[in-house]
Amino acid sequence: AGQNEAETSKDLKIVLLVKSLGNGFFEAVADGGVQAAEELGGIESIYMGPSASTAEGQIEIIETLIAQRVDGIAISANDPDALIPVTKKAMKAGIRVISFDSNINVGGREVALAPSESALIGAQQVRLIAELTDYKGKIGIVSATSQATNQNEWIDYMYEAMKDPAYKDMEIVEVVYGDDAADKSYREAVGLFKKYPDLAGIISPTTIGILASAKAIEDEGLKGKVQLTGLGLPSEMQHYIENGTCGQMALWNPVDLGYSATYILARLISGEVEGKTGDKIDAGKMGTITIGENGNSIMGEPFVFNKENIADFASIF
Amino acid sequence: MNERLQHVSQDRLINETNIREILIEMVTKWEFILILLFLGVIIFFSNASPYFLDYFNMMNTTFNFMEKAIMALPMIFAIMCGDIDISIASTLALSSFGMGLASSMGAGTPEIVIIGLSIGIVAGVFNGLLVTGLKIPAIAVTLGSQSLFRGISQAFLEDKAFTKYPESFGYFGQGYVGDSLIPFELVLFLVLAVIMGFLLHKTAYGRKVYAIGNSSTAARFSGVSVNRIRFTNLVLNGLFAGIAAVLLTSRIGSTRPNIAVGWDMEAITLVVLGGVSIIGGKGNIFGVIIAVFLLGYLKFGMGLLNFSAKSMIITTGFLLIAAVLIPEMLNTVKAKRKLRKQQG
Amino acid sequence: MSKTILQLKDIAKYFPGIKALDKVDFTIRTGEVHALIGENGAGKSTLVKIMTGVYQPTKGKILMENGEVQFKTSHDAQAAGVVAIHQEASMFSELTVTENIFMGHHMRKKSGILDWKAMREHTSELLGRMELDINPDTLIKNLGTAQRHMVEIAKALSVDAQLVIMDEPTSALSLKEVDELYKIIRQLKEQGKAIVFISHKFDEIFAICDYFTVFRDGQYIGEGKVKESTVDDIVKMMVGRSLNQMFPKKEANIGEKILEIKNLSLPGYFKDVSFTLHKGEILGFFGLVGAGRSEVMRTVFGIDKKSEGTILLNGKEIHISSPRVAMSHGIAYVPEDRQQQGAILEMSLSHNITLPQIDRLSKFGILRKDSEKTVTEEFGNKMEIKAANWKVNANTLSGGNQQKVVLAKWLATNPEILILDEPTKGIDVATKAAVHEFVSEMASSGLAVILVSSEMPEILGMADRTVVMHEGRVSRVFSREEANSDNMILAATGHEEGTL
Amino acid sequence: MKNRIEKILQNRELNLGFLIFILLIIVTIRAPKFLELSNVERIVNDTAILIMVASGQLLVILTGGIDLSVGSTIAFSGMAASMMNQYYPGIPVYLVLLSGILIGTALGAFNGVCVAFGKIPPVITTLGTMSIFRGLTFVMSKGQWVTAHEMTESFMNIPKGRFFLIPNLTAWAILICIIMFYFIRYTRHGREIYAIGGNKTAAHFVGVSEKKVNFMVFTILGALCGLAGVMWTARYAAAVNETAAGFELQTVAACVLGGVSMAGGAGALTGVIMGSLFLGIINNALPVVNLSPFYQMAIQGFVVLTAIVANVLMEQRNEKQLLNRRRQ
Ligand SMILES: Nc1ncnc2c1ncn2[C@@H]1O[C@H](COP(=O)(O)OP(=O)(O)OP(=O)(O)O)[C@@H](O)[C@H]1O
Ligand SMILES: Nc1ncnc2c1ncn2[C@@H]1O[C@H](COP(=O)(O)OP(=O)(O)OP(=O)(O)O)[C@@H](O)[C@H]1O
Ligand SMILES: [Mg+2]
Ligand SMILES: [Mg+2]
Repeated sequence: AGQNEAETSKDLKIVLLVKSLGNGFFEAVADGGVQAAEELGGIESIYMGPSASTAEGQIEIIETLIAQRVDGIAISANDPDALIPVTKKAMKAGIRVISFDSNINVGGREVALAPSESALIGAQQVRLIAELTDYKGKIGIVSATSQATNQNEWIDYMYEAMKDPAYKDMEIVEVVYGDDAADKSYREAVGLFKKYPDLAGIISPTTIGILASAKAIEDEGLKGKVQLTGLGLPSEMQHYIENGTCGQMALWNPVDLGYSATYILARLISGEVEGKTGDKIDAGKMGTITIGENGNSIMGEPFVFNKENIADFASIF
Repeated sequence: MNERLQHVSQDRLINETNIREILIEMVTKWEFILILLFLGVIIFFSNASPYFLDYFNMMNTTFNFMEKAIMALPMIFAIMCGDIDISIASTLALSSFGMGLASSMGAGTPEIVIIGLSIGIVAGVFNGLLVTGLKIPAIAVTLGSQSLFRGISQAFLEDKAFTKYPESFGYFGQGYVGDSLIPFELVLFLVLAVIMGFLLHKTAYGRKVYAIGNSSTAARFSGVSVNRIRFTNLVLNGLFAGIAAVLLTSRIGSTRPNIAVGWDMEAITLVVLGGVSIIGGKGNIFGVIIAVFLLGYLKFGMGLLNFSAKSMIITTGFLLIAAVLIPEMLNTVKAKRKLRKQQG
Repeated sequence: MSKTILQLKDIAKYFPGIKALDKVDFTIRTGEVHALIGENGAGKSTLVKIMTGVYQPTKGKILMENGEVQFKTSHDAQAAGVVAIHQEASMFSELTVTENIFMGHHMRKKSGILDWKAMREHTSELLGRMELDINPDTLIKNLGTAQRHMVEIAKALSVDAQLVIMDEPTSALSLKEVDELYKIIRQLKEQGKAIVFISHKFDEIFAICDYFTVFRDGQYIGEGKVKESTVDDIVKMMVGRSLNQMFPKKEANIGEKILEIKNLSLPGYFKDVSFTLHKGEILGFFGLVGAGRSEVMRTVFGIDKKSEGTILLNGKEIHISSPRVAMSHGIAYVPEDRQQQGAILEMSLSHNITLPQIDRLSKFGILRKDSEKTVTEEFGNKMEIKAANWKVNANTLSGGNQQKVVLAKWLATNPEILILDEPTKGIDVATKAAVHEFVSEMASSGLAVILVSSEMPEILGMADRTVVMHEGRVSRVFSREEANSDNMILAATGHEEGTL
Repeated sequence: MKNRIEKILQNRELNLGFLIFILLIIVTIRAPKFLELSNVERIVNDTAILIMVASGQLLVILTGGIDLSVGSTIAFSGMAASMMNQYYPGIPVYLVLLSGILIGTALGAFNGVCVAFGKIPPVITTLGTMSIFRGLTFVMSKGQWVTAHEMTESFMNIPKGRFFLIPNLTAWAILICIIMFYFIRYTRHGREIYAIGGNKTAAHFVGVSEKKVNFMVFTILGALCGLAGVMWTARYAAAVNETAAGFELQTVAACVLGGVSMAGGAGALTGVIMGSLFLGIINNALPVVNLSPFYQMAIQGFVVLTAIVANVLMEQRNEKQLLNRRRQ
């Protein structure tokens, strides 16, 4: 990037800082950022992330971004609190900071762009598995790390949603953590089968978790016996959706996410909006995004993928 | 030289008062290579990015690597004695947990700090006892305590976090000295570096560390209490991990069990890059200090040019190897030249 | 009949900073035991390493029957029929005797896989021939020092060599094994093989060698037939001057009792060891290697922890829990193994010499260069250490000079009780005499000395009283008058029960 | 008599076996299903990869070195093989497997060259290549993953399926162990590893080349990592950039538990196998015993430490007995 310093310098620098590099989801987010930048023009969209998904790694990057005096940073945070001091510093240095996907707590950003309302996601996950297990049976959850903010938030809402009488015959028996490692997630999934021989379904709201769980179900010959849903990338899950191991799963469009984040930042920087509650932001093809209570804003309902539509999306993200 | 030493008949010795010899001697010094690399980094990046050679930035970026640098200091001593501590990052996590707990129960800044440091010491004592008391290799012990320490904080903290710290506590990791632009962390590191450097190079303790590193048996036979020193080294590692815990916790104003994951290896990298011999017995503090700033500013520079994090770790890797390879090769050349000279 | 088997022409070996060998000519003939003699640092071991391909000569050539040869590795040398027993301990302590003997030239089946059965048989056959009662499957670490060295010898014999080089093979052997070694050497001689024998002990040279070559400062000095020469001739060639007497024993004025040991025991090493030591006395400790003398001394010095027994210093019981404590009571211990225990090879001479009292030489734990310098020079010079300067590492010194460094570092602590464990092991005559003179001087000035030695003449020459140990027990204590080689050997081999 | 005690002293494996036994009892009390044949089979299968790599790590540690880059080597060769399979599904799978192994070998050889000829201490070399190989994995994959639908069935079947009742993965591990055992015990090169680790000077005297041995052990370990890489990605049907992160410490732990001396020169394959199994049991037990997942890490650390300590204590006791028997 630095090579063409000269002619890009007049462009606005907008950075998409993601949890970690080497993850299809965020690669797609980056594409969205570029799209938006091209539409808006005069924007250099920069994609960055630490090599491992740690808050410390992101802090290091933000420090250098402050030094570079970039114009805006959109962060998918590895930790909702740890980044606050440094993002405050950034904002003091005149950089506009928002968070997206995995958010920073109030005070650490101006706008928090949730891909969708956590309540919605939780409820939807439960609904999806319920449809697969026709509303009865034991459900296990294979999550990412025990510290993963948004997973934890969604899981809380899943418990909430379970209170609905429609799910009276279902129960979430346990939450296990695969630490976003294929082998550990796989072992944990198998552990669930062993502990609950009558397990009806697994919800895995994390991309590597749902992959490993699918593989485990397949290897243990439980396809059809143990249902699977969660949040996964079509391009990565196509195989298991098509062969029925995973009946259906949900995800918002990461491209749109990066796209909207870039738009919001651009608008903040240009001063068209201040980011107050109630502000309406024109986010190009995404329509208008409304900023709600203390900067939270929602993009829309997570999209559901199944046998029918998976192929079309697999090619996109 | 004195009269007795003449015993080695002169024609048998090759004297080294030749200026070129001295030059080569210097060039083959590890620290020299590091300094060259360091200057290289500075020069390259100040040309590559307008933001690099900026006083505020130069100072400010040190926030990113001071905690690791501080943990590297006592690691020098452990590695010198042929030990190693791969549990320091977990110690950091444990002591950060302790501080969070204390502050959540309403402790004030002084108490929090004291608790942080004490937990560090306790962890160090734990390792030290197992290593010296039961004669288990340090790598084996700390391999276990690595999971144990972090595990404990996770067991209690679960998926929650401590985020309430007193306002004043923020100073350690975010504050500047007076109204200058010099981070407190940087000053603290330099002070500690001077202290540890003095300890290593100017005190009996340091001399004994060198002795143990070269031959712990012979050291023991010379009346050096080997175990006491190795024990102290590990406790120092714990203590400094505690110091780092104070700084980092204060800097990010919160505590989670996964704080500072993988920092043990980063600290060890600094020590090794600094020219401390893993086999023990060789190394000095200056090398490590240079290594700290070399790596720190390299990362900063690459960050300014928006290099991907992956290309950074690749560079670090090569740097590590190069920093050993270059002096090694130069030394071979030197030895060859010497012999050729002898043959006249 | 005896023909030249190996010839060195104008050999030179340079190490950075020093010419270990220069313009060396050396000829070895079959059916002959050729003594290689020289002071410490003369270059003997270096020559050995060149003849066995461990080092490559900087200059010069090696000739054998059919022309010039070049030994890139010791494999090449072995293939050409040259093997050596090196001065440095070269055993793999975690491996079995069998494996140690065959490492580097394992026997293999036709299929190419190792033939352990054959090697094992060969080993026990070999050990049998050397009348050694050792199980081929024992790990070296469980062997006694002497046994280890015999295994080293067996290792050399396991290859069918034309030339066997022995670099100070007897330094850790006791008389029984030495006799065994002589027998082996004679056998080899009869088989028409050539032997190069390096030793600082003249009795050995005159007992077993036919011919000798003398080196000094890395250069060839001269050679001759052993029968036609006297010790003095050889010494002159070695040192360049003739020596005053070997054991300059001063008349001891024994003072009051300073140290008393009562029923000291260390399971596995020694049991019920009791003895007393007086000011100004030189107390000899004799025994076969492996008798446990070192362990007794190590326990007194606080390195090994005693299981039972009491130690009294000036009548008061003291508890020596560590070398530091021992040193604080004025005890100094010069260990037997200079490579592992004595010197710190990678450290400079001056740092080596000051290490034991580094605390005393520093103020508030801070080093004081000046006081280090004075101590180093005073005692370094006293011991006449040969080195380029005080900053060179100990490992660039020859075996003997390393030993001098170790002596210097302990004398520097001005002890009241000085324990010397094989202090002259591998030390040349000149140095040896110097050490002896030194020791008796110290003694006469009131220092209490314990002298552990496996060298009968040394004990007889130096000791006022001698404790003889056998299999970890004190078998008898001799006064200077009653001591003679015969009854000491008997006691050492346990044939005579001691009267304490 | 004395010899028998020495035998006990020599095989630390006995102690470890005892510890494994205790561990199994404790786990089974909490989760009776744990000892079902099917489950035992899966545990062994799940540990197979660790066993393969740890047995290679053994060789390196025997020389007194250590290889911290195994995790990254596995990731790189796994990713390379998977991408090969993704872009050229036509290539027969055994060729893919082979090239995976070759790639691993190459990376291992690179370590070997640095250590043997560059005279760079193993820790430094592999600390460096740990980052380099991991970084290159990312560069090669452009951050993308290779997942099930991009892999051919036959590729994913490499570790799957059975070879005479034995699961393939396990069969591979057994094969490796046999070869390793033979290599270590019955070949010159195998023994020379012990020589270098035991006493370098002595090894030099008997003409054992330190360079050669160092290069050899790292290359072998590299090859094993290559194999492990293919197995890993095929088994989980996912080649990601973080594959096997931190695995190096697992392999070292397996060796430490197996009583291998970190100083080099002493250690046995059987010990390493048992050490690996010990870890494998913990890894598979923790998910099934009913404990808060938040306790897992602490328990893992605690159990490993206890095992190491117990191991040492038992040895020291044997040591003492041996001494007491002598000279009494
Ligand atoms: N590896 C080395 N590097 C530098 N100098 C060396 C090395 N090895 C030997 N020397 C020097 O070469 C000279 C000869 O050493 P060598 O060991 O051959 O003496 P030596 O005759 O065997 O003495 P001793 O009787 O004590 O064994 C000594 O001055 C020693 O310092
Ligand atoms: N019977 C034995 N079995 C096993 N090891 C033994 C035996 N005897 C002695 N040792 C080992 O040998 C050493 C004792 O021999 P060492 O040579 O130190 O005794 P020493 O009488 O002091 O001999 P030196 O004459 O060298 O002083 C100890 O380290 C011990 O481990
Ligand atoms: Mg010699
Ligand atoms: Mg002894």
